[in-house]
Amino acid sequence: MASFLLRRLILAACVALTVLTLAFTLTRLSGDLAISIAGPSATLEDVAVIRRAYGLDRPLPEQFIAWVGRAAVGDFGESYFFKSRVSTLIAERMPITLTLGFVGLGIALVVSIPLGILAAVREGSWIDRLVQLFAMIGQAMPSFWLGLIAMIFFGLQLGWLPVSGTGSWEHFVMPGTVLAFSAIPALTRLTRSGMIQSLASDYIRTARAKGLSRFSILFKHALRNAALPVVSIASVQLGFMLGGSIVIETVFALHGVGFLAWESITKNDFPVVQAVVLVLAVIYVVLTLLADLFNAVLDPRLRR
Amino acid sequence: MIPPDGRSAERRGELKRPGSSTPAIEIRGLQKHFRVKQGLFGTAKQVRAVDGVTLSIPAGATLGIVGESGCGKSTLARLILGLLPPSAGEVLVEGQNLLRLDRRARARLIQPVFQDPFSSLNPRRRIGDIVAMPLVAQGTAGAKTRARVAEMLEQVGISPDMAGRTPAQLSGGQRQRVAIARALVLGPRILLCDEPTSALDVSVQSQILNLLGDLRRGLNLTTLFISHNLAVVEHIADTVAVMYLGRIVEEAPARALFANPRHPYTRALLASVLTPEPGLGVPDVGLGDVLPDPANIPPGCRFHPRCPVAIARCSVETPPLVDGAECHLLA
Amino acid sequence: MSLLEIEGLEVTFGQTAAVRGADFSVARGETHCIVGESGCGKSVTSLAIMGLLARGATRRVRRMEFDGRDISRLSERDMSRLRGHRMAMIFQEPMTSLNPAYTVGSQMAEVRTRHLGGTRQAALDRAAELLGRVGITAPGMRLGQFPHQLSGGLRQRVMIAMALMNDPELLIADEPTTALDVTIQAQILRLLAQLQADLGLALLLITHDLGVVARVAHRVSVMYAGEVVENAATADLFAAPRHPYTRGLLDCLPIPGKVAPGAPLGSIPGMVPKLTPGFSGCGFRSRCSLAHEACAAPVPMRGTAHLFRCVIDA
Amino acid sequence: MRRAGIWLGGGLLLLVTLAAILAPWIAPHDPYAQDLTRRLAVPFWMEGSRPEHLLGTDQLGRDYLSRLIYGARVSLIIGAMVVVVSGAIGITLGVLGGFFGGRVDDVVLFLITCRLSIPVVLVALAVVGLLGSSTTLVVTVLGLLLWDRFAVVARATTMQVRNLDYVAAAWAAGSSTPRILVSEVLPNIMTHLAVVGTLEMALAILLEAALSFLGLGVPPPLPSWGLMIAEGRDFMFFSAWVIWIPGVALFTLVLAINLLGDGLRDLFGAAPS
Repeated sequence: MASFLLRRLILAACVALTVLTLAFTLTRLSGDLAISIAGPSATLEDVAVIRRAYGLDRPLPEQFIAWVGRAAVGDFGESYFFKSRVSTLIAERMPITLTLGFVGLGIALVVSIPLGILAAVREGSWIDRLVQLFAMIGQAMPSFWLGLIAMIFFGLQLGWLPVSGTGSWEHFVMPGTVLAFSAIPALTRLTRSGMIQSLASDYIRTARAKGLSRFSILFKHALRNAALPVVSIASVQLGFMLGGSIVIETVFALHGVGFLAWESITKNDFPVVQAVVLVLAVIYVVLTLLADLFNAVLDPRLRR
Repeated sequence: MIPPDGRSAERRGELKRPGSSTPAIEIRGLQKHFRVKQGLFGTAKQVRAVDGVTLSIPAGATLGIVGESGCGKSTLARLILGLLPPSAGEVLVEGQNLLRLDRRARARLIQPVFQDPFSSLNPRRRIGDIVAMPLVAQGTAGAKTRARVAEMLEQVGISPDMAGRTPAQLSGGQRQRVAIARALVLGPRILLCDEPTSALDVSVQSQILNLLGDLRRGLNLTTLFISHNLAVVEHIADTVAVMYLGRIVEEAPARALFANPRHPYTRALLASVLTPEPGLGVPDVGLGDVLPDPANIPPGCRFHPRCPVAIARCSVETPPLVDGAECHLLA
Repeated sequence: MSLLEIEGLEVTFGQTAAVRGADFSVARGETHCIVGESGCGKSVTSLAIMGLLARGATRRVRRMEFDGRDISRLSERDMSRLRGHRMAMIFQEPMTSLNPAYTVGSQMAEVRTRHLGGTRQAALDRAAELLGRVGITAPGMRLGQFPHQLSGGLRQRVMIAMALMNDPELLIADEPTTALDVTIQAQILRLLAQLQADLGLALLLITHDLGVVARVAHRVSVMYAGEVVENAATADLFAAPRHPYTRGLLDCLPIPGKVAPGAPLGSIPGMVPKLTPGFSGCGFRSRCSLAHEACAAPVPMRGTAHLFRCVIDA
Repeated sequence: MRRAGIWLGGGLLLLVTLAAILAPWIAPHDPYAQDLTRRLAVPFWMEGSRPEHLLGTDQLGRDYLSRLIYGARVSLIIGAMVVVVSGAIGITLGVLGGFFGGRVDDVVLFLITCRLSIPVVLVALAVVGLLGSSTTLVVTVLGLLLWDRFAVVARATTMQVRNLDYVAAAWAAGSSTPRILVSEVLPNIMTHLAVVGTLEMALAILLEAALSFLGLGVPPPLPSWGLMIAEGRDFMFFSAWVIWIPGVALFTLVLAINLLGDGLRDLFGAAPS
């Protein structure tokens, strides 16, 4: 178990370092950063001042090491546009994004797991086909468009829910549901196929040969094994949802990390973009690590 | 060590057949140790799958290798075929070191027939192309290929009209015939059969065994026949080697081995064969429930934890080779 | 009267028949073997008896009685009360037949508590006792282990012990040793034979191996193309097989002492027919050298103690 | 039912592809021609529609139907090109990792893990934001980001195939490694990769639309469906059809491709995931 953990931690660190490098290279793609920061009306002298102030006159490897060193202790520098610490900006906005992500994942799980089980138990029936059709539709639905349609319908025509902002829990219902739609198809299909595979397995035949009740066969013997991949995918999906929140937050004007990233991209505010990419990547790596640990708890074969 | 007398030379299968001066294939001290790693940064564990195997087969003879799962017989087959690099040792065919030959030269000397006729034929190719594949790989495919393929199919009892079919359209027995045709199309000296009938029904098994027997005699093939089915090996082999945890624990001419097994493991194996003779009941093979694990080979005699007649010395000293059997009790 | 009596069992999967006509009975305290090659319908027959057929299979049967009680029309709920309680089953693949997520003890105990109630501790005690009975050392330790920690032979012993948790009268074993090594196979079969004799079990053993049949069976049913073609006491069947298929099958075996090493073995030409709708008559006639027109019509079983389904007198 | 999915999906995809190819001939108007006197003309099913603008006009008076037809070109070209780029990367990595195993596979697995931890939309947006929007850039960025599923499936299927005896037989027959990869491995994993290809194409089309919606996809005035939805946002509360029309088009195209992919998956048997 300890060696398993250690291995995963080293892997996580390697991944973080790679993403770090990528995030850094990303900002150097556009040529002279100083010109971008200074803006269109700046003079050559302004640019030179900025270049020195931000350390852009030093060699690239040196800049990289300096940046990595600071990033490692959570110092991402200062935002060019917001004129404030990047770490503070992200910390302020993170609760909204996390709330959105967890609401979305919660809704997705509540919808997809029962649907997946139902479809698997009734494999081949009209219920199964309906569930698969639903998953297919969810997969083809552009989330930003779904968000706009939901705003028109529930916000404007029915007036049930607020169309934007973050004032109360009601503000998260619509964006959370729309975000959930990006995970529901995958989770439903996975639950369904996991349950079908599990129900067709030899140990379920054994359970039936033992005369166990239908409830015990379904929920004790089949679901336990089908749950393994669902747990890993659920955490991966949460990571994807946080990454995808940029679209939803922009649509619903939720001032979370995604919205922050979008503003920063349009304002050429690279320290913020770099930091958000890195933070989301690290969150993803941590989530998959947690999923692996949880899987190890569920699956005795993975414990060593 | 006991000085070799006439009988022990015979028991080791070293007796030359009339007319053959060198053995067709000679395996010397072959070893394969794997390091099995877990995950990206996992701790490695050493698995001694094949742990010093020495064998030789006279030209035209059939050597049967028997053993249970995990004894290393399939790894041994892959080593001989050059599909895996050995950790030590060498394989000589007519004096040439097989492992130093290039792929194509090796292919002309030795060819395999595998166990599962469902996975041994590429499902996306036609029968004719499958049998022609070794010729194509040699770069010798040409005008005569088609005729050679037809001749080969005929020889294994498949109508050449079926060359256009895909494996999915064939029965298990027919597929195994195609696999044999593919193995023989280059005219190799040695045929290595790795459990060629284990996946087949009894009625098909007998057909394939008959076919292999006919081809072997007709083409004067030297055959290595790996199987866990002792009745089949007794039927087809001239010499039998018994493998346990990566080593040959006993080797002897088939008749002698089945009539007078010397190693306790061989005796247990033979006892566990259930011949269709009603009334005999199921014998007590006398083995414990400790299973052999190539990642964790016991010291001394590797069979001692299961051996019904083990003595104290067995768990400490490596057993000597006595008349083709590695056992303390025979010394 | 026999413990299990079956007459006219038919199973179809969609358009293809898997079992066309199986009639046999298993007496109390008897080991009955069903033997046949792959696809002959022997496993399907055993699953049909237990009511464990996969979805999409249709079962029809003229008569199916267990202990004098008609079980052909029992609901799934009532059938599940019999399974694991009075009739138990073990399977071919010990590696996958146990649930990887639960301990051996938990999987064994639940059979007891499900059918007989009682405390979990009592069930675990019973499990430990049975593990000892099937020759597993340190049963207490094994109860807390997960299936992946056991070897194939041990798992099959666990399966057998689990099947015996509620003292069943009938044990069905579907190729219980096919996935195991020969030495392990001998140990498991010996154990089964001993348990059968000691407990007075009726044992229905499905196998493709005539060697296994000869050594453990009291009575044999030979199946071919979905039909029981011969049914006899073991000694009679091997001494004087009546059906051409049985004779052909025995000729195919390399039996030391009977067939000289290297000598050609007997063989059965041709292939098993596809049991498409409308197929009737002897399934072996396309491969049989003795076949004539009468073989195309449905062939009834003949004989009294040694039954066989063939129009030709052997 | 399965066949129905393939036929329906394939048919719809064919229809959209034909419309995209024949756009210059079948589009009733120039998709870029503005006419401010005809702003936001309503589509045919609403009262007061103009017969020459079947689906109405946008806020600049451009013919909506023509923009929709030309928009299909953008979606399909980007979708197809992204599949080509990501397929080339992912299949190469996956097959190499699956076939050679060991260190090579460790590297491939590491790359896949790294790739999965990169937030796609964010990085794609950032790159386009930095380098300026262009179709080539969108294809390049998405292609470089969406190869993971190709790699995962190619790796898993290659691993399965390489352990089969027909590959061993080809080795033993003296075939060279490239020949084994090309004639023994690739033909047997192609069907699974075709399924991944359709699913990736659908994903790429959705992502392009999302990028364009956020203003950082293909450059205006190119008629991307995502851009059309973004431009319609300001008017959607009183003329909802401006976002309904491109949205339904986008949804239908993606659904069609997914139907096709799903049908293929069922036809070939599920790929290991």
